Amino acid sequence: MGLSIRIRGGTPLRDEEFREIIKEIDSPRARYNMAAGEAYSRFFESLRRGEILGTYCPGCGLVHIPPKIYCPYCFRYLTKWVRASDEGRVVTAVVSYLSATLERLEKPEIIGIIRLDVPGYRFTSYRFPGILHRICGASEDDVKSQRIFDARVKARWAPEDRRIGSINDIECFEVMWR
Amino acid sequence: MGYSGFTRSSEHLSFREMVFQAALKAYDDTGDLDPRREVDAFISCQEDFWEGVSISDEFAPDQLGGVLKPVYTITGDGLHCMANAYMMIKSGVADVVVIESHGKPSEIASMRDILLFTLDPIYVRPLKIPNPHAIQALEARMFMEARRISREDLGIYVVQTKNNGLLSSRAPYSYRLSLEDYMVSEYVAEPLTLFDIAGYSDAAIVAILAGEDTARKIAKEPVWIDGVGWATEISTIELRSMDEDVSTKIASEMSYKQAGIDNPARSIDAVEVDERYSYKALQAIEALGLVRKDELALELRSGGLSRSGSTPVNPGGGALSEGLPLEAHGLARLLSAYEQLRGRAGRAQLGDVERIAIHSWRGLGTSSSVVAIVSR
Amino acid sequence: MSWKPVVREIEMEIKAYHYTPGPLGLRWLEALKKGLIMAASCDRCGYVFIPPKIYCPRCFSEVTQLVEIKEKPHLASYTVIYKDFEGRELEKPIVLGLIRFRGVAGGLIHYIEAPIDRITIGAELEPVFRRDRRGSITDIEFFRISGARSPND
Amino acid sequence: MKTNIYVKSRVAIVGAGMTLFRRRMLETPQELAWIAARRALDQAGLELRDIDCVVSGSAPDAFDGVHLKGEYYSEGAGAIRKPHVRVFVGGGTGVFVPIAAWWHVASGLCRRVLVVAEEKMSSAADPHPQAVFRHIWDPFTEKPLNPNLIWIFALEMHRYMHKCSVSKEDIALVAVKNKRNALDNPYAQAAANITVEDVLKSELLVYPVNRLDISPVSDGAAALVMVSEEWARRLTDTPVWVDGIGYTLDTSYWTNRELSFPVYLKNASEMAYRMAGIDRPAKEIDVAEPYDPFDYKELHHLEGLGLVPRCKAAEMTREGVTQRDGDLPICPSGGLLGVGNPIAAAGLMKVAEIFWQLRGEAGRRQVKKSVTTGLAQAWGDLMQVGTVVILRR
Repeated sequence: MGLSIRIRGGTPLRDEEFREIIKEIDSPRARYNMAAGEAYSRFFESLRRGEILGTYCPGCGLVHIPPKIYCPYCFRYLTKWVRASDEGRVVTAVVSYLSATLERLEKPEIIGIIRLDVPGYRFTSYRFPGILHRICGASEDDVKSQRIFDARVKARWAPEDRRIGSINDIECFEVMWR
Repeated sequence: MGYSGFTRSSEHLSFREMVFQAALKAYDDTGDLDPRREVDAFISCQEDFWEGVSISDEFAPDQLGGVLKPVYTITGDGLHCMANAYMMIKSGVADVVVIESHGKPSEIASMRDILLFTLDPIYVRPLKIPNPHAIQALEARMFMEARRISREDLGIYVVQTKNNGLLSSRAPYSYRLSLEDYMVSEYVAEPLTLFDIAGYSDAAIVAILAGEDTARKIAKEPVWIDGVGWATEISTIELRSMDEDVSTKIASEMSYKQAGIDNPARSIDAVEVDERYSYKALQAIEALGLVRKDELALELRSGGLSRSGSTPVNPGGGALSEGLPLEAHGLARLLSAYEQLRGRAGRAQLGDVERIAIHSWRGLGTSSSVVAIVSR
Repeated sequence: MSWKPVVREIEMEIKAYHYTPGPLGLRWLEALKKGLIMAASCDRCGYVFIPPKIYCPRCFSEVTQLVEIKEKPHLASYTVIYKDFEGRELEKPIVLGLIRFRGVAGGLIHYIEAPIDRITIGAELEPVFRRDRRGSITDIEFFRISGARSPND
Repeated sequence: MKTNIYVKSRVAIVGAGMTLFRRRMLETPQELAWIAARRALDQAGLELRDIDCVVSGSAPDAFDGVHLKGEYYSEGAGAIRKPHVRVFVGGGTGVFVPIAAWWHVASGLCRRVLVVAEEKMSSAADPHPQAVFRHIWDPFTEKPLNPNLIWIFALEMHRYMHKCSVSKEDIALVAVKNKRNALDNPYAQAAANITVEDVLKSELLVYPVNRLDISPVSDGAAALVMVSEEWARRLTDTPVWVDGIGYTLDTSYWTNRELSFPVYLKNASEMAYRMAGIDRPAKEIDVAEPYDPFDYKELHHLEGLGLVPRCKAAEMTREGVTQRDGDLPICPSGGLLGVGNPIAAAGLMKVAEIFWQLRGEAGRRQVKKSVTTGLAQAWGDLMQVGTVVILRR
């Protein structure tokens, strides 16, 4: 008894065919205990204290946030830690209607890149201390009208007893409309 | 070259910081090379599920000094990176190439699942084998039966390499082992005992390759690559020859052709082979053409492969003493050869060594190997 | 200012992977579900091999045929597993084998159920199928030495 | 950075092949790789035994669902008792595989190389292949924010729209063009006749990104045969030469840099132009396939490639310059938006398309003007890598 099949450029499957077809299903565990390292450990410790730390590179004058113990542009060991303000400007922002696994959110989230002020230091519009975070105190229309670009924002910190040393110790960056 | 680690765990350093440390030392070892101005390309050898990050090549450039430069990742052993750097230099597209490989297996909390995750999802993985090492035990048995290698022969190799490992400065699994200890040890997956399987270690290794003229300028004593070869036998385990290490045989023939070697036993002074499973070292020695098929046990017992033998194998110990740093293993072999050839192997230093063959495999379930010939 | 190293639990998982077996693999698993172990047969060079795929590992041309394997399976290699990966002793040693068929390239990796002293390379085997099958390699529960009645028969 | 090299021996493509691009395929990753490899060998008139090296590429293992995925699918890519290496630069992989194959041949170590790129995203079925993108972020500073992949594109797209005052309507024109071009591509998954209106009214996912701004999730594979100059002349009288290769990776810290212009792509393309001896790309490149996983990316990349002045790509698209009958046809294949996006295979599909266009073998997709120099480009990682090849007949 022989069985034979024809192969064109591959065998597409419709949605329900894929569900019913004989196949194997597996959920391998991929768990890690990852070391944050010196730069991030000190960064998270500072977040728990309600501060934002970065590392300064004398070679290019940049303050790296999130901090690194090496400068990507000068390849130097960075040992000078500086404290950034928890205020800054919106570099870009979007309105997300989807969760991380693409389910619709009841309430949309505004996400942005925040360019943080570091008192005593200036940066080009090209390379600057910028972090990804949630933005609050702005409407969908503020984003769609692009009013939110360059808006001033200030970190809204989680209450001290709920801070664990994580990026989420900052709940969001609140827009300070003048 | 430069490295950091060979420790069983490294909580105080992220992998990026470990690679940065290794890179600092490597650049220092090469006349204080400035990666931002004097390096043409960078290659990283890593795998997503070892790293815990998908698209892990994203995190390769910064700590090497490769930002906004030609940087790419090969999912392979560190010696695959070396082979590609070799081709880039030979083709003229680059002159100075930095290669990096690292492993932090201590951070992997579900290692058994990750190892099973390499197996064929339709025909092998559903068996949910309680110990993935069993796959290699199937090969060990066929090799040992075909070459009439006894458990004691295997023990002689393990004892030899463990004792060599006592001479190494980076051997977290180093201790004196007697043949009696080995012979009474319990089987994990017969014929493999715990002594036959390397433990894991965290390490980052960086090497710098350059074309001949530049190499002479930037390095006090460059080590030359006379040839490099790599091969994959076949993905399907069941279709492999199982007793002969075909991928190492093809890889070594490729590297010998480039190096102009027709009698390896005579022209190779020492060998650094993959011993993450003890029997793999013996398979590799045969496939490298250093010992004839039926003389393996004999050569082993006569001490021909020992530090004082005609072709010392892993004179400063291998993975069984250093631990297995995952994809960085090949560069660990290169590191040992590099130190031997520059007379900087410390207590493990052999007498006059001109030319060393280095070998690495890609581990459980795979049939890919790389061989390189390096010389002074 | 000294600092305490932070270590975070990170997972890199999705809920589940679904692996389709390919056109020929599908036919093979359907036959297995009926208790039949087949092999792929290359249209061009006649290479007969297992596990099946739509290309020939020898001549790399298209393979569209499955054929019945007439030969009995035999044991090409085996290992007795005493400890699991974490080093814990298994309550009962488990035997994993590489099973081949004369005249067929490749083979199957599967469990062997037999007294350890009766397991030898080359021993003739027979598959023991589960009652309820779903078209998977695990439809075979294990292989045993052919002719031997296993205790639960 | 010294990469202005004197090319000792030229390297040519003599064959290309690919599978259908579909949301779900029955074939295993090995079998997808084989279908593409077999077709490339057939067009080159070669058998696997004629191949001396294999270079493959595939994006994250988490899609096909096999660790050390390169070891798993390599058999189907022809790596049976042969040298094989898998390269991986995220979305840039597809165009990087021929770059790595270039030095396999130019170094003299290999003469006839099988170049294969594969991706089977449908294996990551539950909840959805996009869930794999939860694991591409910095595990400490970004992952805890629970980002979805579209965030990063939307952030870059909005920055680009703001800096270059480009409208969503202009950007939607790219999706309309590419999906229509794909109607003439037999492998296409998402070919369609749509309007700008359709794009703007499609489901809003992460403003400013709507559903029809994005290329689909796909399974698929593509392959080439690349050979030395001597073998190119022996095998065909219309070899296509790989005259320029270029690639650059930017910092992992994508939130610390200006996103409206891809500097890494400027570096990568200049590396390739220097090698190919091209000083005025906008004039000397006849046809191009920039990477278009999202429609705005085609505009963003045209500017990074120097094929169009900064912030002018939208205007040129409006004027029809980039249509198949325009002065600078862009994505005649239908692009990722129209043909599909099995990541690594999508990038190599673009190289195959330029190969077929330069040989006049693109059938109904053949661009109107006569073409001798073409460019294919891929992009990937965290807004971070540019990979460029320049082909010439």
